[in-house]
Amino acid sequence: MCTGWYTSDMAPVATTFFFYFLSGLAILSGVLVITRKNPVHSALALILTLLSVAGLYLMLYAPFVAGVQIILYVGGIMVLFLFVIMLVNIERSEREKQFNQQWLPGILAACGLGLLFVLIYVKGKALFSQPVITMPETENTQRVGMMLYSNYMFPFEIASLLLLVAIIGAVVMAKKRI
Amino acid sequence: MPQNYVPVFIFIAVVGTLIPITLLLTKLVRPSNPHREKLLPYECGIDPVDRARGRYTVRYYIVAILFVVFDVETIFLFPWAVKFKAFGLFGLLEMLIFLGILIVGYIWIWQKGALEWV
Amino acid sequence: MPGFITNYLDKNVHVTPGQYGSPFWALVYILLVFGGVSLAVVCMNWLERKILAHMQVRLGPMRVGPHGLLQPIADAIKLILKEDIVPEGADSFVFLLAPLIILVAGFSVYCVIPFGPTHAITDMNIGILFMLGVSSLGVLGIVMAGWASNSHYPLIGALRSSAQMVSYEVAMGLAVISAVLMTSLNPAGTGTLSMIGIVQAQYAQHTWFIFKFFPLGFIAFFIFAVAMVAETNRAPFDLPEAESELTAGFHTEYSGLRWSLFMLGEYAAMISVSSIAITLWLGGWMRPFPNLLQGPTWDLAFSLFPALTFFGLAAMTFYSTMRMPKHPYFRIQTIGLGAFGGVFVLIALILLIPRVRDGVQDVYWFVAKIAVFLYLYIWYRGTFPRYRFDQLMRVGWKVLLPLGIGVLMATGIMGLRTEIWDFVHRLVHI
Amino acid sequence: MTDPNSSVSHLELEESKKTFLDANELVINMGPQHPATHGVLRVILRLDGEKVMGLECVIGYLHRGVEKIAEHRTYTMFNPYVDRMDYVAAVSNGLGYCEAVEKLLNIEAPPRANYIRVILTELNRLASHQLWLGTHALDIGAMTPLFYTFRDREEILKIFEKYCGARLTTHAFRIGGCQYETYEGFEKDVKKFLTFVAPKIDEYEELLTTNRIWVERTKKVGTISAKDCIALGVTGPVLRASGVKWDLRKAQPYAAYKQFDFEIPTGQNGDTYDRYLVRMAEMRQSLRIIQQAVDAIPEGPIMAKVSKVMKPPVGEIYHSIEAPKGELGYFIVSDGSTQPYRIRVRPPSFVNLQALDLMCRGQLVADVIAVIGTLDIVLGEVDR
Repeated sequence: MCTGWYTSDMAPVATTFFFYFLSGLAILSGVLVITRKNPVHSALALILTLLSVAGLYLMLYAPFVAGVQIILYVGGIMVLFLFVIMLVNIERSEREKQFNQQWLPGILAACGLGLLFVLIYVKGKALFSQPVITMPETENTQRVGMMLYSNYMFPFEIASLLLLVAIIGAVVMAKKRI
Repeated sequence: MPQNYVPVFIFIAVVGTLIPITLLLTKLVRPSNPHREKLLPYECGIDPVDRARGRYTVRYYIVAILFVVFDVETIFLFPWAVKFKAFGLFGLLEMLIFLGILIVGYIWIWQKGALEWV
Repeated sequence: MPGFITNYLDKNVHVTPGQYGSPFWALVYILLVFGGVSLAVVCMNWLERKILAHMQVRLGPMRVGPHGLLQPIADAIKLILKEDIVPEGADSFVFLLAPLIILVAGFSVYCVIPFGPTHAITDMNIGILFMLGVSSLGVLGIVMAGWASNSHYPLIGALRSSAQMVSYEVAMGLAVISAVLMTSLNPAGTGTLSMIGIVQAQYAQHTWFIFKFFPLGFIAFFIFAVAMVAETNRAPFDLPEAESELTAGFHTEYSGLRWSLFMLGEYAAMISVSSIAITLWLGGWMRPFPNLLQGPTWDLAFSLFPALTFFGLAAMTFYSTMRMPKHPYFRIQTIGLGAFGGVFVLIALILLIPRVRDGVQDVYWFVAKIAVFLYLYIWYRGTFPRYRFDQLMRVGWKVLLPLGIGVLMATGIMGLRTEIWDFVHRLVHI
Repeated sequence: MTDPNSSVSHLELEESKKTFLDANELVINMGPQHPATHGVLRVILRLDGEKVMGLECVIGYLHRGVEKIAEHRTYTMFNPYVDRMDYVAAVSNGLGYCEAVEKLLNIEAPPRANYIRVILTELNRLASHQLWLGTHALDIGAMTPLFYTFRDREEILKIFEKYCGARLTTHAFRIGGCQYETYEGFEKDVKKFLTFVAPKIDEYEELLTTNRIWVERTKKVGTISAKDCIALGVTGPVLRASGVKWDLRKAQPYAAYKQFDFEIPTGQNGDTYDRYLVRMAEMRQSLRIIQQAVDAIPEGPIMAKVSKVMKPPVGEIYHSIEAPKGELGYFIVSDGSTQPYRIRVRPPSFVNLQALDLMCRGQLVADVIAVIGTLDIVLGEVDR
């Protein structure tokens, strides 16, 4: 009798599989984002990246963040991206050469980033020695709320100012046309 | 518990395989004889003069950006909503300030006419 | 596997397959829901044509099968046999992907819809967020479809449609939050975003949220009800596919089975948003008055409803069978209709078995509420003219959005009225 | 500068101030194969987003050369052809043509024929308006009125069929009167129809007149002033909705219209909603006229004395009647032979269509559809 490839306690067996599956998907689609010539294809690949990252958030017992990722990034910002892509002339950008001739800075930046990753991997055990605190997933949103509205009250209010600036900026930018 | 979310992946896998398989299977029975006239994009019987993917009006962009802003606002409200009784008056006040700032912006764009379509 | 099934039944687990952690049961539920929704879409298709026709003093489909009952099948065959055209200059990859995205987005919402306390594919504690997020993925599919077609009409339709959907999503979200606010009005002061939790909160508070803080709950529901019609691109907000302006909107260039995927997605979305409205405001799977009319007598009376419904359907079918023309040409159709009635009677009889009767209660009430919503959808289509785009945006941004914010604030204040009262009291006494 | 009625394109004026965010002007074809252009009208729209910057009508997809055909037919032979112009108001076309030729021949139809003509023409006006209402409502998205109006229009067509055997292109009138005497029970049928249709008109109004969406979709849409109407030669309900009390049935009475008591409904704003109200009121006025005509239909001959071979004197004549869509005029030049030298038709739809650009500029795409619907054009008549 099988009850599935994971049990109902807190340590799902499939975690490893899902982790590698989602990470692989995220990396693969991330590569697609920068290699596609057509910006719409890039945007679609970016959607896939964002979705797999949302899946990874779920694995980290952070469903609220995952939900926010889907609603905001996939459902909101990507729609905005697609609209913006439609505002530019795609035919031209498709014909243009995609990569600039700046191989040297590119390689340097990649090396620097790689070094950083290696450092984090080597030193990381010391830096994040604490095991991850597992929070009951059923309380996730509520915990986020508690934090947001008590400890981080001021940043939260500042966020509303940021949003206000965003509204005003968008409207001012396009004001001439309205 | 993450296992709650596994069915979602199964669901997507099921729907995402069933439909393409159906589409591929029906390829066996459906005809396919395309020719130039048939493949022309629909433009009420007239040959299209230009490609359709030009620049489009900026108003859609404004709608999208306003949507993103208000969506962020909505997301911020969710953690408050599930715990607002515990936060009590202080939380309510916080929320009213948060909303108040945004309402100012909302009134401003209304006045500015950004919500008008024409 | 049978051993597993009996095991499941014996254990009588009171959790959803997702919580139970069994991929097998999850798969069974998924297939059930997928098949059920597809079937519902087919039925809805027939019903919409018939009901609309009768509203418009005509008969609707009458030729294929008795009263056109086999019309959906005939349509399916026709669509399968149609050529699948990808227009010249279209981005074929995006073009082929778009309906798939819409469909997957439309169907994934069903993962969290609770047809009963245990009859959901899964229950997540961000149920509502998940539903809002996934249903907003449909916008992407529409934009992609319109852009990929390389044709003016689909592009305009897609831009309209996506602008419309994102505009109404804001109002929808605000209405949802005011329902979520109501869930946290318990002694613990903790609300929930889980779909099952929301229904249970309504049970615990002895009221459907539509009646909570009257009229606040009702206004929130109204906002959602308007937004959901706009969200599903149905009349009177059907201008993305307004056939008199844009011929067919974003799916103008689609044909055959691929086109039918859009229709499937649209109808699936209609059912899913209706179920969300039901879950949030209309008590989900609960039968009417679960707190008022308690006791075994009432339980029995209400549990007879499913069987009665099917007896009613059977009676209607038999009545129509009697009214069929007596000409030999119609003999097969008459027999078919009679057989249909027979099937209904059979189902009704099965529904009388006590075990089954109690088992289908939740699903029955949920589906019955959905049916009401779907009827409303058809009714709107028969009655209303179409909004113009600027009017639609005005309703979304200038009416529903302020109304949503107002309701949200008012609900918050109402929820904390004792605290506010205390505070004022203290202020006065200082 | 932003006056929607200005003849200069907005784009021409704003060209210099274009910023990088400005969209390209979108040029799309609406029609000839489009569900809402009432046949095969092709409208080339210049759009900025949803806003119409200007439009151009392309006609001729249904051109059959009716006027040229006339030059090779005798006066009698040409008579059925006019039915094919405005095929939803064929009776009016026939009446206009017959009266024009009668005027040329200097004969007059007997009073009974005139009464029959009035009854049939008004019934036809009703049918035409019903068809307009159904299709117009469908364009704006209300499906149901279409089926209601078609249900009721059927009764009119039944009367036509009983009278002359044809339903649509009736060819009911002959030069000099009517071909057929009314059938047995004609008056009863018409009276029955009158009592049947009056509540139905209320039914249409119930669905639309106070419907919020309908009012929003039609009020202040496609507004045209009386001055512009007159400048463009727009006639019919469109002109009357702009506030001009001009109806050829009153202004230069023909047939038996002098005998009847009816009103000319007018609007004030000249928008789509007013045109809708005017047409609805006209339906009721038509009922009034038919009632009076049926009640007072005189006995007598139905044909004047007309020779078999018609040879009108050399000369020219212009005669116009009030068709459901506006002034329908026939200009006939006779060279004294049995065939007309030249016939020129002034179709109301063709002239009214010229106002489309003026009415749509600065409005939205959806309004173009509403305005095409409210102009009540029939392409058979526009292209001839």
